[in-house]
Amino acid sequence: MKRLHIQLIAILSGIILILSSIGAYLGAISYAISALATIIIFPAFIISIGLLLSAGLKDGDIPFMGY
Amino acid sequence: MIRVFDQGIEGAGLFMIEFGDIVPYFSVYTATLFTFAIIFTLLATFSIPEKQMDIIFGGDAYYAKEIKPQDLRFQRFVAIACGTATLGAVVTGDIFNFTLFAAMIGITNIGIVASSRSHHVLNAAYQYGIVAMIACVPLFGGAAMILATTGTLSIWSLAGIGAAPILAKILLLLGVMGEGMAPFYIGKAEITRAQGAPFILMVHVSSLLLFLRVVEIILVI
Amino acid sequence: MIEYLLSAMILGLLLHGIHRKVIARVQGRPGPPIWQELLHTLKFLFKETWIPKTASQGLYVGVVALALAIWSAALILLLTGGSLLLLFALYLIHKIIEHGTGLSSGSQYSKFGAIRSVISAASELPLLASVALLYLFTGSLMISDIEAYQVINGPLLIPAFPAAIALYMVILSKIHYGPFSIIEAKELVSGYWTEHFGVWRGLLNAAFGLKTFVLLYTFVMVFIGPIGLPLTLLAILILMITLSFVCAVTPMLSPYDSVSIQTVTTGLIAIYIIYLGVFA
Amino acid sequence: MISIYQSGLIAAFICIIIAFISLYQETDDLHRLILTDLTEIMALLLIALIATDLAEALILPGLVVMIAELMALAEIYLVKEGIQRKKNSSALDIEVMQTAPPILAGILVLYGIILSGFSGGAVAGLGIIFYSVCKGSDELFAQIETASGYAWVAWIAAFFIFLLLPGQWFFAVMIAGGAILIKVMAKFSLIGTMGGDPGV
Repeated sequence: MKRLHIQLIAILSGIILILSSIGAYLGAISYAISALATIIIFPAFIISIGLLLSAGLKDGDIPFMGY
Repeated sequence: MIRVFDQGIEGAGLFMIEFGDIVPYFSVYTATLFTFAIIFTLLATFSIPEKQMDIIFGGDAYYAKEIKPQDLRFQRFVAIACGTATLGAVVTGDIFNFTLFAAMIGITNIGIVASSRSHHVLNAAYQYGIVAMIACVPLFGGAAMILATTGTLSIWSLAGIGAAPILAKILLLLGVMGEGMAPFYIGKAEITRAQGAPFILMVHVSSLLLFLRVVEIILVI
Repeated sequence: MIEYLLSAMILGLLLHGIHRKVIARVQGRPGPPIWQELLHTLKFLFKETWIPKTASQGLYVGVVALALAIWSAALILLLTGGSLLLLFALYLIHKIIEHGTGLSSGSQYSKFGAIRSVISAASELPLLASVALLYLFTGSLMISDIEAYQVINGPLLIPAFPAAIALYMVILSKIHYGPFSIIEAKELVSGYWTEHFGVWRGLLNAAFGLKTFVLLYTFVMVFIGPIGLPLTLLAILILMITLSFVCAVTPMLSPYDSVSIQTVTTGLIAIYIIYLGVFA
Repeated sequence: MISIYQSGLIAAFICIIIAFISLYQETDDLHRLILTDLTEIMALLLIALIATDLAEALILPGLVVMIAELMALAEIYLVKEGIQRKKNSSALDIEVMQTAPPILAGILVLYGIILSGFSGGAVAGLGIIFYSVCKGSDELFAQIETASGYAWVAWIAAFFIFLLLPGQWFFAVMIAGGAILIKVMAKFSLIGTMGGDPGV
């Protein structure tokens, strides 16, 4: 995945999360829908943030096999 | 929030489909189980299996076993069938349908375990299959006893009455435990040596979701 | 929502840090600073990350997302006073995630961790026993009902003491460095999450921080009742420290002993439930 | 006061206990497989105790599921034990089997078509069994399967006609009758194809 896509996902999901949270407080969105949206989008948000911070994104490798 | 069946067991009712007195219903609880069944079925459908690491004995060298996708076609098919049976089991509103789905999960679990060619694994699959078959007796027996004493099999009609005999509930639970024994047989069969993680995971998913659903049914009826 | 999740996650990671600190002090070591686990998680996020070529890619990433999703769902469930049975379901799905984490990479170590997680299915049974006992007392499994019951009748900790022990065992079996953590034992390198490195490891760490917080919070909510946020947090802290003491002074059990102790506990509670159901 | 249902239940449980004890004592894998079939019948017994029309509706799917499990297990047993089927020469290698089949099979199929429906299918199927037992059947299997599939579709289509266009009921009955004839015939004739083919 390109860093640009990850950035887009992070920003988009972050905005949705904050909006749903605010919406639930103001009563614009029902609590259940806000909760559902949060549960679904939260992993995408956190994973994309994590990948944004990571030092390098490359192809796979043969993993460490022990001693 | 309106609670399904006026019982504080599984949260709000979301929606239901009425077929006469057989009512498949989604509560928060069953909808969650349904969602997870779908997620894991999709994972089994679209994930490639992992490549097993093998160490050449007596040396430092190791290599990754290559597995061609067509080798795992049967296992993938059975895993998807298992996921579909699980979907049925977690939403159905009829106890007999539930037992049938449970038995189907048993069959597909046998298939997933048995699709490995190793003799050891086949042995475990065979023993598990016998347990799953025996478990049909309490499973169907429990459902039949509920029908005979109450005259209906619809969870919707039975909910909250407390008419179902306790023996039938125990039999139902025993049956599901027998059908969902597969994970233990996987452990027993040292499935670490078999490949196809997303499919083997399906065994675990189906038996746990089946167990969760039967706990709900037993508490509700 | 998001603010609850993030703060619970950070609190959970801090609890992990306190856990390590207490264990170290009991064992006469200085131990790491209490924000060590937080730094640890952040460190992993800045590492180079990829998906191993041998892994089942969808599953490898999927389990991380699912781990985050189920524990955020569990936290929201607690906040809205949802069903305890659903919490039990989410806890069982956590087991599937452990299993999937181990199986998804091709490594033998992580697969052994996954197989051990299957065998230690006995660690779920005490939770079921505890849920059943609570149902006998309150007649409802909704956490909001249980809280309402406790406001009227006082904490459930005293009448439903065996259930509290069962839940305590459950939390103990999922905590790091505990007597029952056979699935991440050091003879398996790190057990089921050996192959999840970099960002994946960091996020799993974060999800498990959330898990620790949720489980402790459940204990306080279900057995002590609504006592306000500061007191709840204090109760969680005390609970965590008692758990750390247990972890510090008990060795890790062998898989066989671990499973048999959990099974025996469940059996005893089941006998108590039958006794209550029949005679009381 | 013990009702008839309860006494039946007690009898069924005694049978189940006996079946389980036998299963517990048996160690040979193949014998255990056969004994599991015995315990399965006990499950049917429990269902049959309901003694209403519903019992029949429940026994059929239960039976199907159990037979599916039994067949899966039998297949695993064969693979597990490495049992290969040997191709045995036909025991009934006599001259009349070379010449008579077309005539007899033709008569049976014709009579089956005249009977039509389920019993007609059975008679016609018997004819095809006879034919394929005698003449051998290498590629017949796939063809019969195909015919059976189309018949199934036609049968379902007939039901839709019943539901959607009740006025055309006679047409639908004809389609359904013909389809069930072909379907039962195909099912029966599969037994015939199993005789000589080592792969089936």
